[in-house]
Amino acid sequence: MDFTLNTEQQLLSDSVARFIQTEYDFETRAKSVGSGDQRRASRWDTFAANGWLAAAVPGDLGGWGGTAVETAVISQQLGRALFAGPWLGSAVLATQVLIASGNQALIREWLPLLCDGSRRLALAYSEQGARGIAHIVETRATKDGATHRISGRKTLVLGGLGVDAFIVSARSDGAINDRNGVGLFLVAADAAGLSMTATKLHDGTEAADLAFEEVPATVISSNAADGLDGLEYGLSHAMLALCAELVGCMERSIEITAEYLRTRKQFGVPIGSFQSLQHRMADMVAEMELARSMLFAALASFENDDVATHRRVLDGAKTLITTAARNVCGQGIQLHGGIGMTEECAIGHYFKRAVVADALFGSSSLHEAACAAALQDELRAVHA
Amino acid sequence: MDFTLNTEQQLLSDSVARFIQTEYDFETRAKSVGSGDQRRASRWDTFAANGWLAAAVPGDLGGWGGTAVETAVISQQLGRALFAGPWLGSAVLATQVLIASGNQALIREWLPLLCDGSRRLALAYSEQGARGIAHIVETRATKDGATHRISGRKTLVLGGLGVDAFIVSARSDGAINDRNGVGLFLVAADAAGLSMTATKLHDGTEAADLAFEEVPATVISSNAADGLDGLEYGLSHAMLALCAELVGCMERSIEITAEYLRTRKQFGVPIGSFQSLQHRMADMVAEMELARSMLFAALASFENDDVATHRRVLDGAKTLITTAARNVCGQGIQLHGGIGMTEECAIGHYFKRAVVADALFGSSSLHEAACAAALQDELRAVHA
Amino acid sequence: MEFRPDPELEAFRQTVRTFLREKLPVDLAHLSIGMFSPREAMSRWQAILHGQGWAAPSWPVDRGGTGWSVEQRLIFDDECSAAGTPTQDTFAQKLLGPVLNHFATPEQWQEHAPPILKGERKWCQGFSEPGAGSDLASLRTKAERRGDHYVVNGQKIWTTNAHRADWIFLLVRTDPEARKQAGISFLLVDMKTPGITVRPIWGIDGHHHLNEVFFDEVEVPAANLIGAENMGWSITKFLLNNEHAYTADLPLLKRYRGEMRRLAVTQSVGGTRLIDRPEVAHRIALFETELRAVEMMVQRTAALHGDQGHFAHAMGSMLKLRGTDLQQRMSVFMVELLGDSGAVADTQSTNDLAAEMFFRRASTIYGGSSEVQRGIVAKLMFGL
Amino acid sequence: MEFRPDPELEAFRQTVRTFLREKLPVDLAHLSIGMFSPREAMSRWQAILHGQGWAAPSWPVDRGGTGWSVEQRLIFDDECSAAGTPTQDTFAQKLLGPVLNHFATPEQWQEHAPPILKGERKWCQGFSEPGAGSDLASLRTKAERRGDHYVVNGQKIWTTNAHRADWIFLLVRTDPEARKQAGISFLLVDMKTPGITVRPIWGIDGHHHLNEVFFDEVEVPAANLIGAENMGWSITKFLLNNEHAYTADLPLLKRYRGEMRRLAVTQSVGGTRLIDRPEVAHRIALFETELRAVEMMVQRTAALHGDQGHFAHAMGSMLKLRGTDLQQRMSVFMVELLGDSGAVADTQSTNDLAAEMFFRRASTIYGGSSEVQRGIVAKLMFGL
Repeated sequence: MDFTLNTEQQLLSDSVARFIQTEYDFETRAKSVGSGDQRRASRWDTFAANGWLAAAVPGDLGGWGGTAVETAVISQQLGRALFAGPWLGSAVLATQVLIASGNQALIREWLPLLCDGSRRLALAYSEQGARGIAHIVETRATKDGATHRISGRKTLVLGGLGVDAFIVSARSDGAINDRNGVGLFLVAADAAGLSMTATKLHDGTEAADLAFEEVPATVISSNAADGLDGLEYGLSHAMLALCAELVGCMERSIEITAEYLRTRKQFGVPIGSFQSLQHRMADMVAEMELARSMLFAALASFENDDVATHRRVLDGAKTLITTAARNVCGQGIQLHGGIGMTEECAIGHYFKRAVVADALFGSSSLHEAACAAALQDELRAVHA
Repeated sequence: MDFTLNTEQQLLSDSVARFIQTEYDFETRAKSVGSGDQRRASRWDTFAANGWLAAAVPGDLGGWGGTAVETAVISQQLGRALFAGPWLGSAVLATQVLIASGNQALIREWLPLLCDGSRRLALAYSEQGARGIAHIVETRATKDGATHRISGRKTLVLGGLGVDAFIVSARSDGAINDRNGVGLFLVAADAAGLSMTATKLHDGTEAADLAFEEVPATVISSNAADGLDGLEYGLSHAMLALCAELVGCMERSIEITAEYLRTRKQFGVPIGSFQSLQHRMADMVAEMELARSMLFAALASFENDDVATHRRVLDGAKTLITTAARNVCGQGIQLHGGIGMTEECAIGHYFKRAVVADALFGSSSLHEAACAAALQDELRAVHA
Repeated sequence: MEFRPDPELEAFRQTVRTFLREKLPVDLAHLSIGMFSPREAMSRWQAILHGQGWAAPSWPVDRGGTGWSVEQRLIFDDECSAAGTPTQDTFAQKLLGPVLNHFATPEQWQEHAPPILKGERKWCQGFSEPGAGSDLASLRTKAERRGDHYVVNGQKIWTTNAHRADWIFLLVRTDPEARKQAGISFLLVDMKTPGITVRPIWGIDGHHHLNEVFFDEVEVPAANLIGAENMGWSITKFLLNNEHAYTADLPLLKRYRGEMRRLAVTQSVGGTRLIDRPEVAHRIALFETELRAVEMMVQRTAALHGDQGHFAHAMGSMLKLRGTDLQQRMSVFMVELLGDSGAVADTQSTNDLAAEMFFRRASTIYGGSSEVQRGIVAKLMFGL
Repeated sequence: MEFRPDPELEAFRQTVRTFLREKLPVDLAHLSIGMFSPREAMSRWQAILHGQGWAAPSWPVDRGGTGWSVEQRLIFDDECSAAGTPTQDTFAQKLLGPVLNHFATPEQWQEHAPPILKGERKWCQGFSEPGAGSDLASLRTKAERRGDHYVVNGQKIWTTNAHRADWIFLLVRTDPEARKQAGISFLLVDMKTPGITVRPIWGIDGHHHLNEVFFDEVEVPAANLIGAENMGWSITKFLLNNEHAYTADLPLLKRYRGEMRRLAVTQSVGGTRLIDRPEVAHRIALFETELRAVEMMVQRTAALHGDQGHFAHAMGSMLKLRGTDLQQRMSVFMVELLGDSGAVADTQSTNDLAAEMFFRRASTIYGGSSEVQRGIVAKLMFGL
């Protein structure tokens, strides 16, 4: 293992950092989030031109040949700046699910367009009764001649505004909980019977709720197992991206807070001279470094382990890292005092992102329960 | 409600405090615990003479007519001194189970002797596979003419050394988990087929493991429901006593630690001048006062609510208070530094008592699970 | 010590409940879970209370109040919270009120108290300044005596509801030579006075509750000085020391409990209701246990009545520490229970809960931060 | 950044595993879960390692060590721990060893290093004094130069295994005039020297590991001075700054994990195995996730290699904070898993775990308390 960035990764990281520094400071972000025109502000052209959209796309598909590690490097930098554009939803989630779907024809058709930024996809998989768990699907797909028709509702479609098409999970068979029967479909954004409600998340990022009424769709993977497996594989990639983003959030929260402690005075001295606050900062940075370590463990597992193992590690990572982010950024507010509660102070926005992150891809309590169930399965199998 | 001691309670509390002060300081305790002769050191005669053994015995049965509140008042004082004698096992647990059993003949025969200290009982109810949960019983009772015969094993019989007889829970019917089929029996300490192994708990208190092989026994309550109900009622009374004892433990731990912080110097100043330690002490005392409040809530529920409700509150109290005691006394060690780790320093013994308390009458995780199950039952019933 | 419920208090509870059932207009009920009620609703509700003779639950009878004990007021609050009444004007009722009743001249009282009782005048509190947060006494807004007026210059911050208030009570520096606490006075100012500018501070909850208030040559009649010049600090200490039993905001915690229970039975994942998932039931049950302890701690503190000794004061601080911590943990978990919609900012149904959660990050900051409370407890309880 | 396992390290692991399978005598395996191995076992094991050429895993090859990288040593420790080998003499290997290799004269090295390598001489560490705990530099044990001897007078405390050690390395004050750190020297003393008295300190775990060591006119050859007179403090800083990746005691945490898993499948309540109880599986799964993060944090710290910069040092402190906290929480839960026998002190089977838990209360005290570590982190990371 090697924990330092190699030359390419360092260049990648630096290029994102430079973009943040020159074109995406906190005020710019605040304006773009407020204006409701995040897509333009997100500078998708820059993302394409710098190759970030292709960084984790396999070389034989026209990408740079990177892995989830490259995604993590970019995401961490974007997390530091609370980047509000559709990076996670489109560039990571939809792209990786498409790649993992194994549908070569669609991959060859779409991937170059996604990488050069001329087209954008989003993934519609979660539902209110699914809470981010991929195999829980009520949305139905029924075969209708050469095409399929999709009916149902999807929630939290990240980066869903302004896309060209959606990747949609839908069930052609089985009960709400069955792993069998879940396929992936491609639905044009302007398809008949599809209605979209734009939503804004707490951190200002945009998402969409979708309602499908007999919407015509192209099959990506009707093969039930493949469809769900691909979906989950892409989700794992996106969960890693989110975890990396949160590590970036924590880094920046801690930097901002440390700076505040050095400058803010009470009782005639910088409040950073109070031992209780010093120790709090120590606990925060220790929690962050533990979270970063967990991110690395999850990246390693994604790279090296079988699916069952890496999913378990990722479940744990999602819980540990979102919990750490809520703690660290929450304490960031606390150490700022009143000013930390205001919209114009950056620290509160980091906390909001951590709260949103917990709700994405399944909340902490669900992932914890999944870890516990996996442990039970393992120990029961060994000690029957 | 009234949170101040009334005149009788104050006298009771003062009399125990005086005993502790004059006859049971930490050194005396250490000697008695080390000598293995705790029974003499426990001064049972004093307990009887002062009426403590009769404090929570109903007036019509020759007692002082007090309730669990009086038990709590005494237990809290004893907890401050880490009293190591059979107060909890004999004076509270066995006595209250006997009273709750409703067997008038045995009550009339034994209670006066228990109150005047001339006889002592202990309760044998837990088993390794029961972990303090009363209705889990493997020990069997079979009818044999006019008597019963008991076979099985019991663990953690508090105050079991040197008693005259044991109250034993045993099953005449049903599977290990059934609430039906559990009765209470009286077994003479010298009964044939009964073998006893003395054990010492971490805090130096004595207990016993019992093995029964066809041991002759007198029925206390063969009526399955009555037997288990009585047992659980007496156990609730004893859980309150234990919780009160732990509040006393925390009080004294905090006093000892505060005194240490005022006197111990490092870096040329009393360590109590460090803000991080001041804040730790504040958190400790707040946790103690919350635990004391929970004790009061449990006492109130025991007095006012139906059995299902008070059991649920007591389950919560046991968890919250033992957790608080482990935290507070554990932090007491931490604030003492190295000296806190030594056998000769009192603080570590308070922590040990907290650890033992968690294992008695079912551990925290079991009680938490019971609370969760009760909540599920309640909400399912309302929102079917 | 005695835990039977007091029949008079139970009867009082019934009286309050009957009143609320009969007199609370449907359109005023359940307007928000935790935050401020609309001004209009507050005024209407205050007028109804005034009609009942319950205009000021915390004031003595001879001042137009109810003369209720702390226990009665807690019951009143509990029932109001359960019925979902609008809030009263806390600043007028609980902060300014006691000051008027204790320090005001008859003329001052006559001018200011009746409009409060009738709900015709709303107040806000001008204490904090940009440089004076936890270190309140370092405030710099100054009031210069010129003839029969004071001329006020300076800035207040974190002024809750300044934009909705008619008057403000201010701490100002009247003697710039005196050391910190010594030169401070307590002044009542009409918000319509020329020279006052209110600038909104938007909170991370997306709402506007807080403000900056600027004073530029604001002329205030000298008759609006409460008490003597430069005795403002002792008035402040009097005012802040008043309400130890209220620091935990128990009614709020109880509404959270209700909300959690509601979500647990109405929300589901994969067809399973949340309450049927062990990890959810477990978490809620733990919260409910802790809440029960806090509730009893409130009762204990209430029972200290007017006692202003060290212990009562410390109990108030400990209650704030534990109550606000519980508030934050419960509200974060509530949002987790919302599932996917927990991430969404702009749906009315869920926004309330998430905004409430974000707003409550301030609970451990305002009214004496948790760090300040720990310092107070360490000092009062241990002299550290 | 790259997370594929290193094939050379994997091969090394196999080599170690094979060696342990072939060379570890059965009667030396699994003698204790966490604490010190018996002296005799240590000596036999050290001789076996010596025969293999692995006598000193942390020493360079030209000093008789293995020259292993930190990663290799972690693998070695991991495998030794899994195989249950006796411990090596940490004081000699990791504390004194680097000092000898770096500061000793060839004569000194020749006298002291070979007996360590062969397992013939055990060492203990004489640093702490009654008045010098966290404030180590305030030590007062003095050594006066008289001819070719130093005469040592004073007292050390918390001296682990002084009663089993052959030699002690001491910090002594050689210049009473100099300020704190400046007048300290590093001295090697044979424990058989007249004037040394060892008095046992019994720990709360019921064991005797610690001692007070008294020096009364103890004559020590001047040749036993390491480095120059009065340069003891810089030697100490060198010695204490060495092993950042080891502060979390990862092998211990892994043994705890194994113990929990074992208990979860072997223990039951009411006929249900603990692993089948959701609250138990949930707790263990959370611990395992956290452990995985700690494990990766150890790897990250190891990868900093010889780096002695601020970050490496801070990582060591953060690892100690998080690792020892996890140690304590895991060991407390282990005891809870024992059920009734978790309360019992004198059964061999369970006593190990409970004693281990009590012993580990010291983990957050020795080697720089958690409070000291937080201060170090705040200073190194934020300059606070």
